[in-house]
Amino acid sequence: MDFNDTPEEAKFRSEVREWLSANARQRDTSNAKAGVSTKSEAERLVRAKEWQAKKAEAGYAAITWPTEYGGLGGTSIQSVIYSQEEANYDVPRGFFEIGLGMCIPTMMKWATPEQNERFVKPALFGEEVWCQLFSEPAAGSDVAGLRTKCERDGDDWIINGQKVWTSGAHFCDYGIIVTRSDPTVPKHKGLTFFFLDMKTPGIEIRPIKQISGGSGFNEVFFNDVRVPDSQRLGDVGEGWKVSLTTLMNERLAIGGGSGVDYEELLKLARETELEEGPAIKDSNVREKLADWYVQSQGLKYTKFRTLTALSKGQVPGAESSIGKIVSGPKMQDLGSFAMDIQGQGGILQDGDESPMGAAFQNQWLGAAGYRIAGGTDEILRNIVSEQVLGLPQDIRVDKNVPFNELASSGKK
Amino acid sequence: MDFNDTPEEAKFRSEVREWLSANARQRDTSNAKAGVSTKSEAERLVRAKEWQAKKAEAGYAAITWPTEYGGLGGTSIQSVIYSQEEANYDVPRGFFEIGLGMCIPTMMKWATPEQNERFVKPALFGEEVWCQLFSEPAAGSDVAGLRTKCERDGDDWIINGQKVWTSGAHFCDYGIIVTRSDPTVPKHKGLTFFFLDMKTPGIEIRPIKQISGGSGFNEVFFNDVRVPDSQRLGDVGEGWKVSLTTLMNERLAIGGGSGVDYEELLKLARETELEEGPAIKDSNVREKLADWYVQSQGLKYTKFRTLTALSKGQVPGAESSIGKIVSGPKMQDLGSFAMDIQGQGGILQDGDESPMGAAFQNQWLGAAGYRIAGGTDEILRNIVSEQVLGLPQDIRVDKNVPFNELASSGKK
Amino acid sequence: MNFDFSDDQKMLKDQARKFLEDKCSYDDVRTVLESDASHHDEVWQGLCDLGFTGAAIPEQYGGVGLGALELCVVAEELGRCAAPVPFSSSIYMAAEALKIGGSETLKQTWLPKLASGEIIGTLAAAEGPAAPSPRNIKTTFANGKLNGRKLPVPDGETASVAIVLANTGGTGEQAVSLVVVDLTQDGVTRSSVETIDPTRGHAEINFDNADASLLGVSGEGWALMKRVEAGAAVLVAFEQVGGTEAALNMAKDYSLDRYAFGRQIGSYQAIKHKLADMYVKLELARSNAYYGAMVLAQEGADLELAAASARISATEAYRFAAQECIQVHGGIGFTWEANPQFHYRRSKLLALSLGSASRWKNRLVSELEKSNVA
Amino acid sequence: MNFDFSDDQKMLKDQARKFLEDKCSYDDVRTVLESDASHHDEVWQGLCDLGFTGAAIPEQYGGVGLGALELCVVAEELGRCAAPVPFSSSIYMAAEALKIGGSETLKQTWLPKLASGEIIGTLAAAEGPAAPSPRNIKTTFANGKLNGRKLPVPDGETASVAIVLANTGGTGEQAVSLVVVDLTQDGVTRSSVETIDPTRGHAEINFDNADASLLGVSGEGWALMKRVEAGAAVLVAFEQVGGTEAALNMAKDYSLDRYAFGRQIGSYQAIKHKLADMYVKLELARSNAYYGAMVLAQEGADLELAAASARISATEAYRFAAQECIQVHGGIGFTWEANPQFHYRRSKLLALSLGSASRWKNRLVSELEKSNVA
Repeated sequence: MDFNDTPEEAKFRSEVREWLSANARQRDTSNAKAGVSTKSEAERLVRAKEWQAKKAEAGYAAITWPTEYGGLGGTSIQSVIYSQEEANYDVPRGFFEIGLGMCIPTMMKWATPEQNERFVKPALFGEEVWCQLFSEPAAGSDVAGLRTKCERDGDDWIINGQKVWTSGAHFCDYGIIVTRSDPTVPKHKGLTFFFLDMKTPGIEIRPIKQISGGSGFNEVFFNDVRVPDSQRLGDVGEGWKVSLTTLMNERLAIGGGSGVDYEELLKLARETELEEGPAIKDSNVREKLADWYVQSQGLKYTKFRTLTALSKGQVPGAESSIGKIVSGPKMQDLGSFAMDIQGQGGILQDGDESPMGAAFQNQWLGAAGYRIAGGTDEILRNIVSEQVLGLPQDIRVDKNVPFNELASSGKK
Repeated sequence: MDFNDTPEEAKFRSEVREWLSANARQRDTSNAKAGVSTKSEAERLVRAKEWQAKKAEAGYAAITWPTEYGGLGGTSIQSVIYSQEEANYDVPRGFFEIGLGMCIPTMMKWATPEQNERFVKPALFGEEVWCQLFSEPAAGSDVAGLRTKCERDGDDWIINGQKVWTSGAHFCDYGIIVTRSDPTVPKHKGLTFFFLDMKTPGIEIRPIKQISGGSGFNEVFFNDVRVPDSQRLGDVGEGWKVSLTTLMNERLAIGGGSGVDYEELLKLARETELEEGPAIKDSNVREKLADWYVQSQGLKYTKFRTLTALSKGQVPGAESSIGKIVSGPKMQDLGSFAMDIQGQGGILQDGDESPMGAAFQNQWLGAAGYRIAGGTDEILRNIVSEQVLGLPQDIRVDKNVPFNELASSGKK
Repeated sequence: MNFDFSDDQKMLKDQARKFLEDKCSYDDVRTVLESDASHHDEVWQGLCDLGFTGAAIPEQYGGVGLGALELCVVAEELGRCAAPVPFSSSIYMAAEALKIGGSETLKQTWLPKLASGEIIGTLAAAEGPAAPSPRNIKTTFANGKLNGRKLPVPDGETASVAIVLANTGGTGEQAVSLVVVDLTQDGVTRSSVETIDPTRGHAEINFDNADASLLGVSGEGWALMKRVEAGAAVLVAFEQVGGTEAALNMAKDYSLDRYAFGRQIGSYQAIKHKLADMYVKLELARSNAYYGAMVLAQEGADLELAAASARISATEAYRFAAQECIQVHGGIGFTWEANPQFHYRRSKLLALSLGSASRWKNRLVSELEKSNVA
Repeated sequence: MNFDFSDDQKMLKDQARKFLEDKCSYDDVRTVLESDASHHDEVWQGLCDLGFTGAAIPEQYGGVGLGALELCVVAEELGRCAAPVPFSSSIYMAAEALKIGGSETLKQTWLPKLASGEIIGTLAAAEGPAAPSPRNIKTTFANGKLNGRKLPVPDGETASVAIVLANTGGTGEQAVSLVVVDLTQDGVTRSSVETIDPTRGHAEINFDNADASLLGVSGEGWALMKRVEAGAAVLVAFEQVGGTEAALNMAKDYSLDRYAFGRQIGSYQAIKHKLADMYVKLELARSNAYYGAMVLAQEGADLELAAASARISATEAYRFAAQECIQVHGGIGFTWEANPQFHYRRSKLLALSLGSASRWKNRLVSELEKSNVA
């Protein structure tokens, strides 16, 4: 039992290190968590595309993809090793994860060879960015409850409706979308799937402002958007099957929780006075610190168990499903507790006055969303209980009923 | 806003006080919680019957019952005032609550005048004790899922099956029972209700030992037990309707949580050393103490709000439903935490060595049952969310299916 | 047993509720959130005009001469709509401090203006992100002059008078005193600061040889402030109870309106039990708040204990309800356009406004130790 | 990355599991619960015969010469079935203390007999219901004689040798030392005591001028005991992980078998989410325990931190799983005849056996402070 690489892993890691040190700048670890870019999104996108092209050239942009698609034909553990090493470098992130993690894998499975010839490499090299258009205002946890409709018109389809929570829609070139082609059959059976050019007339994109003030997500409106039938993926009415390809890749694409953690809380507790004395001497503060330390370490070593499985060429066990269930509430509670330590001044959300640039306050606000995005706490517990523990699904009243006869808001 | 009696209430209270001081001995409050009777159950029953007769004579045994049944025709608040005052006296308790609180009210609603003439007064005067036979091994939270069957045989019915969790069955004279007369109709529709003599041949009673070692409950087995049709309450197949009369009275009959609380924890914390010093100086201990104090006070003042409603002749609001949801987990957690304070020695369950006669240890063991008996934590939350907040019932798959076609253990 | 508000008090409550339902919808609160305004002036003026600000101020000082119970029912309604007004700082803190500790002159000077709402008052204790205590207050008061920096001060930009916790040179708890400062003088500079709840204005205030006068006795500021805080804790608890009920109702309504997998989400146990837990916490909080109100109104000896109980219970109820109200809403819940954010922000603001729950738990147990209840 | 047990270790684990499944069912555990026996002798003898007791004892002292990782896998299986045997006191505590702190003579004297299971050992620290600390240990050791009273001592009735924490007259942490005592001598009297988990025997032991000898250096007993406790914390964490998994599986099986309102109760979210929470806690605990095992096996510098993490995580997981396993069972769950009680009792016994979780959280943060991680 150790944390060491196998000889093969060590070799791959040193190759990666060599390449990275030749091609990127090491991260300034003295100021790790504060290292937020001040550049505009457009500027960052330009940098990200350059870096992506470089990575793809070297084969590191899609390590596990087959070489025919520009991948390295490598293993999952190699992919992890690359990420671990890249994390030490100051490189742009956050533009291609959904496209390469979810959209292109869906294309590779369902599009024609010619289409993949056309689209995979430009995506891999960062020339074209992709987004995923699934969620809708009335279809969140229940994705298949979507209402955006498509209607056949000659060789084309006309799409009308609204998608929501689309990351990066405003800078994306292409998207994959699931729509309802037949509302008279049960809901999973009337869906049809397409990919489309995000510049198609009739698409309107509006940013969604979150309570934290940020807006990484968009609403996307479709008004008579025309998509050729050749851009359909899978058969008419088989869109759910195609969606599952995408969704199966989703959990891999969503990272673990980041943000302030026990280290920062420890620092705060050392530097802050409670009414009775230094916070770090308070046994209630100590209990909380210990609890969150233990949770963080538990998640870290759970990842190590997953990596061990990957390293042995096994499929990781279900233990990887617990990350977000633990880290979401922890982010919220830890932020809240750190504000408590700051007393009345804990309400300050001021980069200069609040400890660590108001990181605790920002996290407390943001965590309310983190517990929801990508699967609510409640949905994740359903997933664990059903897919890991084998407990029965809840009673489903929507399985055999035509979609347009289902109860819904305003129609009960 | 005050805690004072109205003039009428004050008058009634002084009458009660006068009567009690003339007829009973005041409780030794210097040793309140340790005052557990060392007498055998049989001896206590004899005492209890004597006291019940005395109370009934004075009209205090059933204050809210109409005078024709031996009651006082009084108000609910008078009933509460009597209980408050009686609590200061050393009188026997715990034998007649179910009979007078649930069984006899059911009789008064459903039995013939002649039957009530025969049974109500003997019950009120403590001459005959009653029990309630509802729960079954496969029908706990889902009472209507019961399987004990009754079959018509001339003027009689023959009962076969098993009941469980029957308090006091071994010393009771009569009981009320709900049974299944028709398994081919949906479950709420095939039930029939009786009262019966607990000495009827074919009834066998076995105590249930709990993990705490105690056994206040029984299993009751029915082997060809013959009950005359004249003892049927309500129509054949209408047993659920009759049961609801009983169950509506159940929550009034079940008292709030008792046992060790924040006072005892405070005492323990003052007298016990943690590794770093006295437990009472530890801020984590202080947090817990404060939390439980606040919960206890919250429940106490919630009761006062209920009493205020009663005092004004109103029906109390839903706030009274929260007592057991709060006090069950609190009993368990407080017991457990108090054991933690005692360190390794907290495992001792020794009347001499453990603080307060091992009261915390006993409570921790007993609370595991308290959170279940009379409605689990989960069922109580269902009740609050449905009956108080008006949220929908869960999907019911058992409503329109013949009972003998329902899924059940071993038949899926 | 008469553990409830009187019919008159309930009428006052209805009056407050109707006014606020009409004038202080979430859209109205949003105008403050999205502007630089420190508070909603029209709502504030309306509350003043209706006499709520003067409710508990004696008639001789321009008030209505009612008591704490009347303030409590108003507070619950202010909390219900997350009202963006300086009620708590001006009334629960400044006016109450003056009533309890002020000389006749101070009362005559300030109370009538606070009662009418002509001016706003506040109390300034904190000096940045740490708990103020007699050990660490750096603002000084000597020879009639106040020097130092207070941050965050609720309604500090718009207030005309502040009660300030300042070091006056004693030792231990006697190191600090409360002083009264006219904020409109030259020696006072102030600037708005950003907080987690922009619907309530907060400021940084710097005192540079500002004229000030003692409130009460020098060296007794800490005890006096604790007494003022105890009263305010009860009143804030009613705001928290109102906010909790609003968040619970918002979550409940949404759970009945929103469908997933063909069912109202309010039919799933995960949601039902969450809402049941909100309700349980709300009822405990309400009961503890009622007791706090009764003791405050009767000036009972166990105010500290009753106030701490009310505050701890209500802080926990509002925290849970506001936080889980967002969760019940799912994605829409954490958008700017939706309303759950108002209670999420306000719940944390109120949780910290008089110091954290831990602080009050410690205070509570100190009282239990004194009362020798065991 | 190789953060897993080896194939050999997994085989050992399977061997332990098969033996225990065969010989140590809940019915077997029940025989100890319902009798006066201190442990289950047949199960204990079987474990000794299979070499598990000697697994981590060097060959030169009659052991098998394997290491901590092998003890961990056995511990998990012992925990899974709530085995009623003196394994932890004899091996994790007594044998490990002798290995770490014992002189060659002490090792030669006691380790072979502990390895073979010929005798049982234990460690006696507590002196009643309070946390032992260098400040309050009343048992004294002077001039080779031990005097005092220890309570509760695990397996104190059947053990032949005890490591005892005693006051040796120093100041501060140096006030206490560990000594080795032969329990079969005249100066030792003992009697069984009742605890919340009668499947594991505990005793009161009185020492009246009993002969004893120092383990390690006088005045260094507290540090030595903390080192022994840290190792034991990792091993007990594996027992707790095994117990947690057993309780989770018991609850899951019941929830699939039990119907209410025409459905398996395992189809209700209240039950599903409870079981999911058990699973989450179990996985965190397992991961922390693995890290503890690795550090223990490598004698890493951060053993204290790793051990505290393993213990805290596993204590919480087992507490929750055992407690809620009863809840999932409903009425039958709190009857004597049902099996959930075994884990309820054992979970609390293990939670307290090395001191409470609070104690270990404090230890953990003290380490964090030292490591200057921030």
